[in-house]
Amino acid sequence: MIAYLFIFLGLVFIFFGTLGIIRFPDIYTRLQTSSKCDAAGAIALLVGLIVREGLDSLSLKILIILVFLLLTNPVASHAIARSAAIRGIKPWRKKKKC
Amino acid sequence: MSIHIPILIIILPLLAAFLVLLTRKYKIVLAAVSIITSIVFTLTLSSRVLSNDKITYHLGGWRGPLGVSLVIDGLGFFFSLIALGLGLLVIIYSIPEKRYSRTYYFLLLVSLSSMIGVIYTADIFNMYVFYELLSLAVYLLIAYPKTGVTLRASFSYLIMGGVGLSFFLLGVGFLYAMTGTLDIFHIAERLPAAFNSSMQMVIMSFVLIATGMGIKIAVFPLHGWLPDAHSMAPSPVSALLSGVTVKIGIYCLIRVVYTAFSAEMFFLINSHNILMVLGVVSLLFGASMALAQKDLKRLLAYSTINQLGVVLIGLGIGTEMGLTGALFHVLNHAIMKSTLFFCAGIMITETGTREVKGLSGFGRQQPAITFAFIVASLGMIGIPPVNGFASKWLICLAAVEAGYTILVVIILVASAISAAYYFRVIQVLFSNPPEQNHIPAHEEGQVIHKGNLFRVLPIYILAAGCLLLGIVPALGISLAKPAVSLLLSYVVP
Amino acid sequence: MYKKSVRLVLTFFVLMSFWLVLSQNLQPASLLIGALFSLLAALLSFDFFIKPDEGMHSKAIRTIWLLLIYVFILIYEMFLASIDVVYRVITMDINPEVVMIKTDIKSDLGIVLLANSITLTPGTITIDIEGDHLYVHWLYARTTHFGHAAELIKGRFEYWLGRIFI
Amino acid sequence: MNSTLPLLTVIMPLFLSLTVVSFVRGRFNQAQKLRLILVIIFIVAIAMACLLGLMLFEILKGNTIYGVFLPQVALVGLRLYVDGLSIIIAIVSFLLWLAVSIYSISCIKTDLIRYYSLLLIILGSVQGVVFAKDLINFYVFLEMTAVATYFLIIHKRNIDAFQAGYKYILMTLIGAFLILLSIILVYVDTGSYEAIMVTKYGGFIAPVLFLLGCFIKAGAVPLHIWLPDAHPAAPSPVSAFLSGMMIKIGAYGIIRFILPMLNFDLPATNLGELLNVLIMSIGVASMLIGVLLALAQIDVKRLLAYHSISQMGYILLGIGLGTKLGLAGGLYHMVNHAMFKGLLFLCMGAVTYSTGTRKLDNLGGLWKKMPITTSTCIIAALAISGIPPFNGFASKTVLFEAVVNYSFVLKFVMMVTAALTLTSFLKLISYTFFGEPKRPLITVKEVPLLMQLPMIVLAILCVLLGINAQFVLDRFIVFAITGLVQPRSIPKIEFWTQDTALDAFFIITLGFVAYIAASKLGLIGREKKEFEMGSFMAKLSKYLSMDRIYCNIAILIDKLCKKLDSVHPRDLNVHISWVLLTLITLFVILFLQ
Amino acid sequence: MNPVNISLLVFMIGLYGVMSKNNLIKKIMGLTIMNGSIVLFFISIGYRKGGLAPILEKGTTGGIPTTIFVDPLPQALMLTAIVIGISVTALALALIVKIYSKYKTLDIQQLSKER
Amino acid sequence: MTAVTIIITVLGITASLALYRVIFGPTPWDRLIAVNLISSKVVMIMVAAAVLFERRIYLDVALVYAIIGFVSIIAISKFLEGEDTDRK
Amino acid sequence: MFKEMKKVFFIIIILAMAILFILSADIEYGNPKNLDAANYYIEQGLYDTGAINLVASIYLGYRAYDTLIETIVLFVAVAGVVFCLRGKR
Amino acid sequence: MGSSKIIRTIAQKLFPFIMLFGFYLISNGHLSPGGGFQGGVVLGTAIILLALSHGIEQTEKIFKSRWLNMLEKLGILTLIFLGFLGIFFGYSFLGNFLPLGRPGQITSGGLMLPFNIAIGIKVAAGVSAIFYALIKYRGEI
Repeated sequence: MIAYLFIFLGLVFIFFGTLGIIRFPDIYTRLQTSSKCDAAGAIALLVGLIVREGLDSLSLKILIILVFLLLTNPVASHAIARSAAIRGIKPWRKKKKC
Repeated sequence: MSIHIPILIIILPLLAAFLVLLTRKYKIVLAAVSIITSIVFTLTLSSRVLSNDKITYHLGGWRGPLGVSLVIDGLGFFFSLIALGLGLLVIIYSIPEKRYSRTYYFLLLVSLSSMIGVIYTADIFNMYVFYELLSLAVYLLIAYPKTGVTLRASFSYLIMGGVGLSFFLLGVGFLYAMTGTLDIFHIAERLPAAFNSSMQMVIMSFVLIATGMGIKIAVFPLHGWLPDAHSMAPSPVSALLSGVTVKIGIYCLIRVVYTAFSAEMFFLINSHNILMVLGVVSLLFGASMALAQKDLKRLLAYSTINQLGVVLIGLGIGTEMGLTGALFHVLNHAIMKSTLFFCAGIMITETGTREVKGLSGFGRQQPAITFAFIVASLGMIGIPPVNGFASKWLICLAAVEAGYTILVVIILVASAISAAYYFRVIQVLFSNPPEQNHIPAHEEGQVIHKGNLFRVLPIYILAAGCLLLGIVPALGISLAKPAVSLLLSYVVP
Repeated sequence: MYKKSVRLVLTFFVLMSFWLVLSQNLQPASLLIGALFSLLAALLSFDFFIKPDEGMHSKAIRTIWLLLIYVFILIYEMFLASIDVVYRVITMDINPEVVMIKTDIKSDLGIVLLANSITLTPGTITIDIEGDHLYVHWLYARTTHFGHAAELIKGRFEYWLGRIFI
Repeated sequence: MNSTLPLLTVIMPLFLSLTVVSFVRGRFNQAQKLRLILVIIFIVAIAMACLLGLMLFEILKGNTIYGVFLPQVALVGLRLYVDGLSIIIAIVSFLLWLAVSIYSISCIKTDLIRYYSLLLIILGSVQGVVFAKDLINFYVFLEMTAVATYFLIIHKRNIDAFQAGYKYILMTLIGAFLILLSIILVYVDTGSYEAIMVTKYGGFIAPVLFLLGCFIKAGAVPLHIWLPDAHPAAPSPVSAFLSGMMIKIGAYGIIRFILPMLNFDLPATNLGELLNVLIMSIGVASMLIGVLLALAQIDVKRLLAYHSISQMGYILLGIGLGTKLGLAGGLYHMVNHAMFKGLLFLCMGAVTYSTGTRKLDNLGGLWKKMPITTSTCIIAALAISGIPPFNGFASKTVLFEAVVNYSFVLKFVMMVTAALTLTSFLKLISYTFFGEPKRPLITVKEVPLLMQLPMIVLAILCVLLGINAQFVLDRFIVFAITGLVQPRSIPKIEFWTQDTALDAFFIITLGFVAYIAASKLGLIGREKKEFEMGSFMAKLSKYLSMDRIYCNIAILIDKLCKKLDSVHPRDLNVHISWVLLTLITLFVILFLQ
Repeated sequence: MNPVNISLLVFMIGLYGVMSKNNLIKKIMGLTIMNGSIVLFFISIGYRKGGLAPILEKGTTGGIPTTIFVDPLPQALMLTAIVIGISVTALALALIVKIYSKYKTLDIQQLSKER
Repeated sequence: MTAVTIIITVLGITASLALYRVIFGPTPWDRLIAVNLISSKVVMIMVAAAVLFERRIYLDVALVYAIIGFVSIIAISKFLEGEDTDRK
Repeated sequence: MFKEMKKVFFIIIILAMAILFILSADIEYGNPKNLDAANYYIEQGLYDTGAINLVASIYLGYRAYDTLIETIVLFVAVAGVVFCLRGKR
Repeated sequence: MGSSKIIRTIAQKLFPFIMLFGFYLISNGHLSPGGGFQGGVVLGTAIILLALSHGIEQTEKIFKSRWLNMLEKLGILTLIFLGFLGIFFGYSFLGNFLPLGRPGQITSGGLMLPFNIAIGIKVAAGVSAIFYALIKYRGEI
């Protein structure tokens, strides 16, 4: 049950992360959602799957994948952001009221 | 050891290819020796093959539809002899050129052995793989000088060839879906049943395979890559391309059409007429395009399309005489066209130009080469003492016997046109050189090897072959006979 | 700091354990092949897998313990951040800014982990690193002040990472 | 009788030519080469004389000789067969060849090896053509002669030679392909390559195609355009051989392969009627048009070339009559024509050799400087016009006899043609050898001995053949056509009668009258050099020569190909779309079935 | 509408790319799409309803009904075909790089104008 | 079975939503972000399938996919930096 | 000019798609025939080659020859790339 | 040269694991959905990652391109040699002359393990050689 709860949470995160990608105005803000929600969603989902499976050889491998995702996701976001910044993409700014 | 000969014929040049990459000094020796070994191995099989025996070799010991097996029959033997023999001559011809590094010989050996692989394999997917290997090697060989035009020609060949082989692979997929096997002979057994149940798929696979191989053969509407590739490539490569590589496409077409789609199906879907129409169209097209060319090698390239039309007509007629003529013409065209390209290579290096007009005075400089050129081009036109006549004669006879007199008229008209363009070249060869004493240009650092034995020897051999086969055509016909009897046994059940 | 051999052996054992997790097979042949390949991979990569000057503050066990605590804090923060982002996705209430912050951590690995943590947590991603300065994109900038922003962004991470790495 | 003799006659020259090519090249200087070539010509002369003599001896006994070589290996093997007709033409060709090659020794200075090896090849292949037993051998040797002749024509390597050679080879190859098509049709219809099989063919396509091929070879009128270019462009000895022998091959082909279809005193068949009329009308057309065009020429060799066309007309007319007498006359005229036309070309070659020009305008008054050339040339000119003591008279008399039985108008046409021939030769001789010598011709000398010798020999032959006409006709010509039409009952011809003398007198008178009239009226175009544009004769010669039609066809084809080349896309995308279109088309075709 | 049809359609889309795009790299992309569609085609002709990937895992080795696995042969073939596709693509890209450095353009129309 | 269906369907839907960015993304980086997202979705689908179908072979596939996706993202972002970055 | 060409290409490709779609409409999916070889592989592959990955058993066992050639294809491609890009730019 | 510190450090730490995973795929090809080609590609990916993050010169210190080329040829020669060994031991070309082990073991495939290793090394070298060639032609990373 708790496994499915985790999985559900993960799916929700992932869904909103994707939604954010579509709704947000520029690259950096989109990266915000993609990095955070994706990572959080992946953690939740995979932990849910680990819990469902129980601790055995399969879940060890899932753990490896999880760690890999956690390590690479921010790096990939960083790489994208950096290349965009180097090419001179200016961040979107909210128009000040006054 | 003797049962392993079929695989050794394929593998030894391949092994030598990699060894060539490891040595620096002995590259030519290795290449030549490995090809000679393959030829010798092939010849040891000749007595068995020519008595209509079929030599089978199961790779890894997995027989039948499970694994890949090699089958050497008359047809394969015929084509493999052409490929190996010409390959040896191409290697000899390229010896004096110092530009050709290890990579060149590597690619040459790989392409030759993959040709043999295509020819000997009985597995249609394996055929595809080998064909892809052959194509890659050939793309690279065309691009070997790395000048702009060669790269462009190679690229357009790559695109067209890629499309063609994709078609072929899709056709193989349909065949597999219908029969559940990849062995050509098993496909032939099972296809009639499949034909009754799902005719559409059979036709689809036939059309796909025929179109794919048509691109490789360069019949008329599918020829887009040929003029550039054949004319821009270095001369020995052009000879290889025009002499052998195109013939491998013909081999595949024959194998698939006659062996896999055997007998009734072949007649039912009326593919004879398709082959014939394609042949006629490319015959006339090649001839008239060649007449308009100013560039020597481009002229020869279009002439290839012309001659392939003759071969396709012979195949389309499909009687015994027609098939004999077609196969014999394959042999003859291989010999003659390589002679012409070899000669053209020497002419271009000597005179420093590719234009036909610029060749004036060559006949006086090198009469022997000119003689070989004349002999080969007479064969191309179909003038008797040279070999092209005999095969055209057979094809014409077969056409009339089958009731297609108009085909003969077309072939003769095309021959007349080809006479027009070949004699245009010949008269330029004999004309006096222009007044100014021009120094032969060194094209991209090419070194002129006037009368180098290695350059001239293959030309002499090939020209002698032209004359020999023309005077004694029975030699070639007896070589083609087992193949024809094999094909006929499929055509006429 | 560490000798070559130590680093090699350490790398080898890490890789060997990874191999065991992957192959889940205790037959001698598999172990042998795994050991061979691990050795090969270790030989090729030990030089930068563990840098010579890459040291820890304290004992290994304590480090692992701290690391675990850090990970749990990270995950907690991440969930908070994600919920925050989900909220902002729905409302579109954003005010992005780029700010520069300075960190006190010297070790490369520490800085990198800090940057990654920043990327994974509240509304911030690291755009670039120069020396010990981090350029951070902030989804909902509450301030653009140098020190204040640093406090808000680095949060607890720098403390924990500072305890783990030099 | 089975024998290797014909085989040797065919193979030996070919083999010797190979020897010449492979051993002499680049190893000797000019003089050594010449010596070697002399030796080889000597060998060939002796050997061929022996071989031909032996065969002639055998055949005169009433036998025929056949020889088979490589029966299994080649396509059908080399199968040779010698009868009276073949041996006569072979001997004539050998004699002419000998004269020509001796003449060439002094005449030809460049590319000796190529020249002589090609001459040897031509000798061998001409023998092969006349000895061929079946169609395929005939075709093979025909093509060999065509190609070898092409290389002789372009021997001078100037632009005229190349253009003429190009025209020649294309026309000849088209003719050969027509013959090839006919042979294929015949083979498929009857299943055999035997010579007689053309006549056994059911329909009329194959014989007509064969006939057309032979016409092209023979230079008959609508298909003659290669001839007036090729003969002047070739070196003089070559054009002597061309005109004397090569164009006879066409006539030989007709005699050998088509003859049994013609109506030889048999009940007429439709096809035979048709072919008769075809050959005869072509013969008459060639006769008249050839001679008319010859009148208008100012280039000596071109003039002779048009006369060749005209004389071929006589021969074709004789064959086409479909009577034994006509055939005998045609054959006889073939032999004679070889003699006097060869002689004429050799003479003109000598003139050209000495003076370096071929234009009538630049010549004149040579008779003092070159007496032998002048005298032989006059003999030949008289012979070709059919003036009594010479051989042309004899054969023309036979032809007149044959024609009279058919229609008197034809005989009159023939006589007019002969008169016009005389006219044009009067023009040629008077302007070349008589009159005022032009200034650059002061230093002209007589040609070397080796060039005089063949001319003298041929002139003597002309005279001998004319004087002994009765003997030659009865002993050889009638004998030659024995195998073909059983001419035991050939009508007796009286050569020296009042009628023939009257004919000759008529010809001479008409010729002189025409010459005088024409030169007064300016119709033969020497004084005004070329005819002016738009004048009557210029138009006539333009339309009659028919060069235009062929040129237009060639230009049309060339333009079409160029257009195709420019239309043909170089874009890769289009080619790929063609691939797809092919795929679609194939699908549609196969599924609509 | 099943994977077989779809793969054929994708094949044609790839062919359209090869045919109509002027950029050389896009042409190569078209070839890659064709290759991918062929892979899809082969895999789908080898598929049988409810079949599993043909890897026998622990406990499934003995006496299993053959119908639970899909046909492994097309998959093995496709491994080969994929590698070949990669090879062709790599070669084509190298050629393109070289062509670009010679002509400074990737447009096939401009390339065909250059001599 | 239902769990499988739900998880895979939701992940698939999100992946195809991200496809919107791939197609209409104004800049290459937007597309890159979306591709990154899709690749991580695919990894998750594979893991879920592995657990729920009890076939461990998918895990290896997922790991390979994750590795290649990561490296390709790095490579493409590096490519998008352009050539002149090094001279900075 | 080229815009029109593109339209033509589009029409051609739509035509080809339509034809292929019509022709392949009745191809059965998920129910292949002639599975004797496939079933042999599934039943006997493990005993013949000892690989529990049946694809590998075909790839490296039954059809190892294909694999060998495929590797050579890759090698040729690599050699080609290295060859093409070698030397000065 | 190179990339930002984050990418570099992470690449350093991930590199041995990716490499080992590649070796795992290679050597367990007949037991899992791996194989020589897939493992080789992963190995090549590892090298590419290193080259992307550290620049080509740093990478060439570890993986020299001459060695890679040699390894590539060596891989294919090994394959052909193994094929010939099949002939030598009395089977056909490419015949499996090693004994088959118990199913599920790493040695169960007989000749498959050496095949896989040869292919894997060849592919890894090939992929990285392509990458090297393309990168070097373009210039520096």
